[in-house]
Amino acid sequence: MSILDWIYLAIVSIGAILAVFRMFKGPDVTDRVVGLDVLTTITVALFVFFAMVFDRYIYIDVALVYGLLAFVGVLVIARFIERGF
Amino acid sequence: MIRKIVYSIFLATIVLALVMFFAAYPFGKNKMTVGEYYLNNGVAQTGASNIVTSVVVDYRGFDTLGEVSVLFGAAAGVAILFFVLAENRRERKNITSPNFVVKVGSRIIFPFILLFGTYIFIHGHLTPGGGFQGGSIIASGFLLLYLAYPGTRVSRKKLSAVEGLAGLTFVLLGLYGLMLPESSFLFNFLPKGQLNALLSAGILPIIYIAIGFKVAAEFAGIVDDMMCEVICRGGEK
Amino acid sequence: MEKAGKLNKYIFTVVVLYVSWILLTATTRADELIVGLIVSLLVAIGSFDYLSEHGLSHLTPKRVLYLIIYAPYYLWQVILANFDVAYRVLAPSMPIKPGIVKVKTNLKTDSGKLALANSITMTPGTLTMDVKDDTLLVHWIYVKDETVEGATKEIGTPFEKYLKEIFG
Amino acid sequence: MIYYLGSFLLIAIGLYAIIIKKNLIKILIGLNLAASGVNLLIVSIGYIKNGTAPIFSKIGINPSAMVDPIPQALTLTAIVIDASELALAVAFVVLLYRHYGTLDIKKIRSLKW
Amino acid sequence: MVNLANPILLIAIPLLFVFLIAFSSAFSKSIAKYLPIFAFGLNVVIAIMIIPDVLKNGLVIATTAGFKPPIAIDMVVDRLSLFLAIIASLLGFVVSIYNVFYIDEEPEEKFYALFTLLVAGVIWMIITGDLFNLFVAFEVTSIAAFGLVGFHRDKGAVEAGFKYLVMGSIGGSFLLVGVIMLYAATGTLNIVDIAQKSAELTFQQKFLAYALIFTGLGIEGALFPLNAWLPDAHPAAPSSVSSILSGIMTTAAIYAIFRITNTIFDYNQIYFFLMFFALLTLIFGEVAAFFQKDIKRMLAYSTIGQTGLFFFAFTLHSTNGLQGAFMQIINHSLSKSMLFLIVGGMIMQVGSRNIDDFAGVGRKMKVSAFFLAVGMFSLMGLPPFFGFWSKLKIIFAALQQTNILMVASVVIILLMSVVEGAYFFKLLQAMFFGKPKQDREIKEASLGMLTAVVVLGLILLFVSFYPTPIIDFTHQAASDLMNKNYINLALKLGGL
Amino acid sequence: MRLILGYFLLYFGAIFLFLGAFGLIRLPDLYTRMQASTKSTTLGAFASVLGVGVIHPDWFVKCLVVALFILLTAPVGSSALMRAAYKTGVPMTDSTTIDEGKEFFGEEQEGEAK
Amino acid sequence: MNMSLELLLATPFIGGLLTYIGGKVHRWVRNIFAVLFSLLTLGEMSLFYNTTFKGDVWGSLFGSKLILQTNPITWLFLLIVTSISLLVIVFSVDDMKHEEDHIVLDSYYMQLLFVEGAMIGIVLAGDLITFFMFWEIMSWTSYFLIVHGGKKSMDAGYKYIIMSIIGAYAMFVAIAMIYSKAHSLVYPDVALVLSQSSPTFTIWIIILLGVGFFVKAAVMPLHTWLPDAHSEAPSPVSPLLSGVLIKMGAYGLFIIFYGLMSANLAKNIMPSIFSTPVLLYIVQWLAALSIVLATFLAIMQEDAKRLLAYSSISQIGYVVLGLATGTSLGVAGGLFHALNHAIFKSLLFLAVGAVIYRTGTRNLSDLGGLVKKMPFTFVALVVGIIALAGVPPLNGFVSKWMIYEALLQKKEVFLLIMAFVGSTGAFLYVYRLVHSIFLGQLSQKHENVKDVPILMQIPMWVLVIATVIYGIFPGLAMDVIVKGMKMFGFAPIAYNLYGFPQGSTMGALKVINIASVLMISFVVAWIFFLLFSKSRKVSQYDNYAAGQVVTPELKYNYSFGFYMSFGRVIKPIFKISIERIYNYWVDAAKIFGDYYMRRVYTGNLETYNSYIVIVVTIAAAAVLLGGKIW
Ligand code: NA
Ligand code: NA
Repeated sequence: MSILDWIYLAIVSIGAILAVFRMFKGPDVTDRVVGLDVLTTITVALFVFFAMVFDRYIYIDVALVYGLLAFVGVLVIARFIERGF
Repeated sequence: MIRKIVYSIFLATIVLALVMFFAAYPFGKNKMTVGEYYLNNGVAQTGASNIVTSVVVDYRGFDTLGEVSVLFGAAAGVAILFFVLAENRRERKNITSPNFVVKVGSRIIFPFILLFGTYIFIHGHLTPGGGFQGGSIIASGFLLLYLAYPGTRVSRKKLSAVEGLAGLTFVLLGLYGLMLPESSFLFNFLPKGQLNALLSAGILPIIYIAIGFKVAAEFAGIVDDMMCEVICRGGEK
Repeated sequence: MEKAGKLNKYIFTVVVLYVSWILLTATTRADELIVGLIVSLLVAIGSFDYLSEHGLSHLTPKRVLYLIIYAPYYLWQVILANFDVAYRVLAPSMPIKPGIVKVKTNLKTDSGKLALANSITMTPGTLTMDVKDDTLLVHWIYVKDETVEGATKEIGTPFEKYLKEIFG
Repeated sequence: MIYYLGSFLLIAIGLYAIIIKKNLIKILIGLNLAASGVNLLIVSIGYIKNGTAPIFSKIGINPSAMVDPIPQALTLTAIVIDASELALAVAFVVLLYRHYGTLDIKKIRSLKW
Repeated sequence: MVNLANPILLIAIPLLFVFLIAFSSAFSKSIAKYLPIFAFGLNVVIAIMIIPDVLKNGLVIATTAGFKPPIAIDMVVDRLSLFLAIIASLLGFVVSIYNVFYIDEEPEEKFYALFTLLVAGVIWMIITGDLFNLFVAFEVTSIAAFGLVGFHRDKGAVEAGFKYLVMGSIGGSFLLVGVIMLYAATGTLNIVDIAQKSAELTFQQKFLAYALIFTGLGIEGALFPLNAWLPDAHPAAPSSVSSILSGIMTTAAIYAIFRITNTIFDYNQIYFFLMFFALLTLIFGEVAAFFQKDIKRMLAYSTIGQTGLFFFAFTLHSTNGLQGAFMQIINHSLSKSMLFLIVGGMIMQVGSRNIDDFAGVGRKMKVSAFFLAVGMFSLMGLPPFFGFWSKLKIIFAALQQTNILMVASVVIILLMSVVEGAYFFKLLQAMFFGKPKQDREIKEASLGMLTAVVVLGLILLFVSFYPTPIIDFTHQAASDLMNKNYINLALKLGGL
Repeated sequence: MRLILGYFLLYFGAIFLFLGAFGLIRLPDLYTRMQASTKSTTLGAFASVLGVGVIHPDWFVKCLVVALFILLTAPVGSSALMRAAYKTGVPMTDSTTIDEGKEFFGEEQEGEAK
Repeated sequence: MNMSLELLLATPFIGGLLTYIGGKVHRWVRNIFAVLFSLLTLGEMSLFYNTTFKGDVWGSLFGSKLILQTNPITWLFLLIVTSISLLVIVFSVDDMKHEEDHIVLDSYYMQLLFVEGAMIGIVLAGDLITFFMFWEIMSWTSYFLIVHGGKKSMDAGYKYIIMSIIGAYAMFVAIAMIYSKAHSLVYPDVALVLSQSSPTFTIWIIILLGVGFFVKAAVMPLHTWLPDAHSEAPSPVSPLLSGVLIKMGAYGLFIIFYGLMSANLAKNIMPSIFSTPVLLYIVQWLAALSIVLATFLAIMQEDAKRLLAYSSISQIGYVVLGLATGTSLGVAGGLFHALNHAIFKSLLFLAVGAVIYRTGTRNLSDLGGLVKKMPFTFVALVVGIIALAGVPPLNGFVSKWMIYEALLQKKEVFLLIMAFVGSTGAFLYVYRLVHSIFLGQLSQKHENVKDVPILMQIPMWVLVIATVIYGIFPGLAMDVIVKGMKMFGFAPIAYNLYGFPQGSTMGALKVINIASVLMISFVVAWIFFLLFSKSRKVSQYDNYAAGQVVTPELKYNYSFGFYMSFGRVIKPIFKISIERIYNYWVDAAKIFGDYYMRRVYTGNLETYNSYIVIVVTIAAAAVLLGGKIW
């Protein structure tokens, strides 16, 4: 990993931490889910980034699977929030 | 409060003991005997470039058969718990119609999800994905459909047929190995092919496809049951 | 745009899926192509009813051309939107004046309305909450015009002219 | 070692939730945390420094640079098992809620002794 | 020619039928009913075909994927695991017949699939030669059991199922951690291979792994105090399921403890430690059973007590003790399964699980009641039933060492046997001589259900009056275990 | 050249990923936070992934698939979430000027009740 | 003589099954089968008369041979078992007719034959496994016989089976301890090993086996099951229990004392009192206490069968007392009394059973004046009570007399006095029996009572004759007893057909001796009468002294509180009822168990989960402490 990669990682990680902060702080369930959603997107990006860093093409598939499942997850949660569980 | 403290101490004790145990087996050290064997011989013996797949489907394929069975058992259990006689089912009145964006978006993305899930389990022997991942992706597609159209239900009979057939394929492929001179369950009797080719690794992709279908059917079943519980709750005892 | 027949929709789905498969595998190896075709044919059986109601009629050259034109425009709007966000988030005064407004649309097809809704979501200061018939409910971070007509003009119209061509 | 510690902590937190929490959902979360801890532990066992995934996607990858594939396979199995258990558990919770009208574990004890 | 005497078929065939049930249910509902009978009928045949091989070589190893044991998972059958597998298959077969007439609640096909899966999982736990595979088998068994316990979906069933699920999951996680610790220490998952490679480790180095594995298996194996789910779950399940749960499933978990203790953790301290668990299990099971008003709950607690008894015999760590344990396992499996089947039929007639409502039932359901008495007598260890021989053996084995601890243990065992007699006789007495409470018409159970009961009963009577082959067989099985023939033969035959 | 463009895209993405998250913290109510996060993180991830595709040309197609996927799914999720928040009554910030949602959803709920 | 012991053992079991199956055909097939098979068993048994020793290996278990054997002593017990069983079955044919449920009756006969078979097994056993096995079979088969008697019999049966199990398990421990030393349970091997083992070990063996036998023989304080069980059981079963089954306890005592321990061994390892090993001496005292206390309790009973039941405890006391003397004479007396008691107690129970059969009650105060209605039963009962009281020339006399003589020779005065008191007390209660049932006023209800059918009379006739024969010709029994005792190392006793000649070990059986015993008894009885008749209180039911007009209602109640004055004297005995002590502890244990079980299985999942964590924590702590928690 080059220094450039490290810096990239640092910036994105701070973003991730902020998202986690929102996840824990709330105050509404929806806030937490939004935090989670942001975290998910960041994670997808990171997966692809790590694929590059470790030179493993196949990690991209992992990113895609993850992104897809997270997407469906958010929809499900949104639906349940609407119903009031 | 005392309870919390006491159990915290207990758990700390457990963690400490675990630390002590693992301190004796240093982190990040070299691989173990059997694992090393797989890395050195896996490609030659199974034809799968993804050694994890060769472990999951071939060397430890019997574990995977169990795993499939566990999932099957869970799906059946959920089906039992959420079972509602057809005549007892009643629509819930206060279901709000889903968001238009979700509705149409889900509908459009559904075919792609199916395709993508299939892609994942067909490439299971080449990439980190596999039958489980592919299957769950397909099931998530069904989940989306439920979100978009709360009234629809997947045909349970079709799901049963698919999961049954997929399971049968797995076991029968395994049993075929017993009829060969090697007389070994799950013996990889097909040609191994060229490394990294789609058609390689003998029976591994076939099994993974079967698993993919099975997992998809089972998760879809679970989703269907849960949705039915949410939407057409009924049959209370 | 008329609703298409089953076969029409099926072929359309196969085509779309096959293209996606090729993109996914990102290879032209024969085995992948053959398997991809088979998979597309099979998957389409189960899903052709969902992808689009209009089938192959999406694939007229004009529509495809408009799509190709629309893509960079959309992307540009997205980028603009982000600078807008950056400005609002980072500016110490935090210039926001949020509100929820209605926006009308002339688009008839579901896919068209969806595209409009998504476009609005991804572009400066607006986020579509729901669509009903010809009305979009939009959260606007800086409400410039509270009337339906005004909002429609501000938010919807720039995209509609392209989308009208693409989705009808 | 930090991974080990992390997994132990996950296990401990999970167990703590299982024992201390009264809400069924939280108990399930506890179960899943503990299970994740176990999975993390398994993966950590197979970790080697600078190791890569054991996939020969290109010619000439050195097997000795790869991590032990067994723990990965085991985790895969364990995850599916955990997911299955979780699905069933959720189903049980839904039915419990239907029967008892509460998610408080202390109130769900018609069977005792 | 296909060699049908392959232990792997004992698992593969039931699994095949599990999926067949799922598949067939898409087309016809009624086929599913009969498929488990075929599955376990075949299993019994195959198990019997394996007997000659096992008697000849002492051990049969079945490979998977065409690789030798440490590389791939293997199934290992020696005398001990074979006879347990036979019992499991047999119970599966008999109870499947019973099910056809007993289960009348939807969704039936799911029930049959899970039931078949449950028994398959039990057999799996018994014959697997791989530690992680054992965990998988454990989970297969558990998940099937969870679903089946909740089958009735009523308040009690759901609560019991949930409690069982939570405790079972915790157990599974502990078991898995234990297995992983051994993997970390040895780099292999094959039981024999681990036994070999961990030989140089000290007791203390391995103890935590053992404790975790023990805890995990002990939860399923009904050892006190890990067994609190059991008295809820066994009664809540349909009686045919209780029959399998009590009859062989807890036993399978205990068997796994036997096997792992014997191969990997064969230290005297451990046996000493286990003895406390055994005695506590015995005491709490029997005493609690005494106070029960619910007939199935009483039987469930009795299962705990019986488990304590044969686990105690195991902890004696002698050929005689093991033989006693194995004999008691046979006794308990046959008797307790039969009892649950009978009680299931009676509950159908009486419409209640309260013991008081069973007054006079014995005079109406004569065949059922007769075999109920036979089963209870055998569990109590009254001659001439098989339980007498096994209890005799256990006590003899215990008093081989005449130290005060053993004498105290024997006193406890016998005291608990008295307690057992107290509650069994109370029930029998009410059933045969009590005045019927209600004027509800009580008929004998249906012929199909009786068939299952009678088959088990006749087997029990047969081994009672002709125990010699079993005594000899269990003796050989016990000395195999003591001499570590499992390891020795696996090394010789398995190419480890 | 390729590397420069790639890393430019990566950093461009990273900054917006960060911004989106930062907006989550800074903005006053859920709705405005969602405005920020949806747009920024989507673009951030999109650019990031494409950046990788540029650096690794043989991966480009695959990266494009991922990027497009993000671009297409993100608005759907946000839309669903925001409607859910609105329907469950998550409060809006005080500076909110207009709220036509009541009317929009009101008819619908009536319509469904019959 | 080629009769096989297995066949003898198998006959009643096979017969039982066939009887049960026969019942499906017709009730008479069943009845005939039952009688035939018990007769057959008796016949087979009789073939072993004069067999001094015969042993068969019938199997092997855990490396120990299973043996059936016979010798004159076992023959004596076989005689008791098979003959009384036959008579009981014959008696049952009519007595049990009232039972409507034919399945219940079918299984009743089957169980009778099974109990007989089990007892034969016990007697024939040549090793402890066989012994114990049949012991247990006897316990549960006889349990089923007891609970045939209706609602109350269930509690009685329950108490019986639980105490039997406790007793049996005490034996079980002893047997297992022996096995661990000897690795064989064949009597000679056991005897050999016991002769080499430490005193403590031997004492434990005796105590543990003794508990088992005491329970079955109902020696105080382990007798509490007997009064209920024997009185609540169906009429024909009571003689089997009282006459035969409790003798198995006596047989067991004989086997351990003289078969396994051998008399001299017992002396070597223990201090002796009155030249009796201390353990045997304690047994003697327990037996003597049983004699006296049970006699008192019998006197107080209002229920005819209960009275006989307490009497059995007292009479078995004589048997055990005799067996525990350790001298040839005493042991012979004990064995002989076992036979005699079987005969006359069966006779008494059958006679009372006959009365119950006709009147439907066994409450003494409801009965009276039946002498004219049931003359034969009256005769049978009188013969029985004379024999029981030990009056010559009936059989009870000779055996009791031998026991007195043995005690006299050992100069155990206290025990002798207690034995006498028991005998005297017996007069009181047997008189009560005959008086309350047959003498006095006839109840109006019983105006139409007839004597019992012939099938019920025959067994009584047979027993009456036996009582007389063994009374006049004690040599018939002594022939077997002495021959058998020789095999156990006892010095032979000179005897002849009519009694004991001059110069035999026990001195001649002279009329003077008999007379003096009789005299003493009568004197004591008279003293009692004088002492207590003065202080007798007037009860409202006492139509002798109330001075009121005797109304019809009153006159039938005259026998209530017959020995009430006496009752006041022995009241303290009731107060410290052993049964109440047992019940107290059982209740305490139940409450304790219940409380703690509830605390463990709370129904709360959190608690259950924390158990798991605690177990793991303990293990973890053990690891952290270096594995040193044990
Ligand atoms: Na894979
Ligand atoms: Na688990």
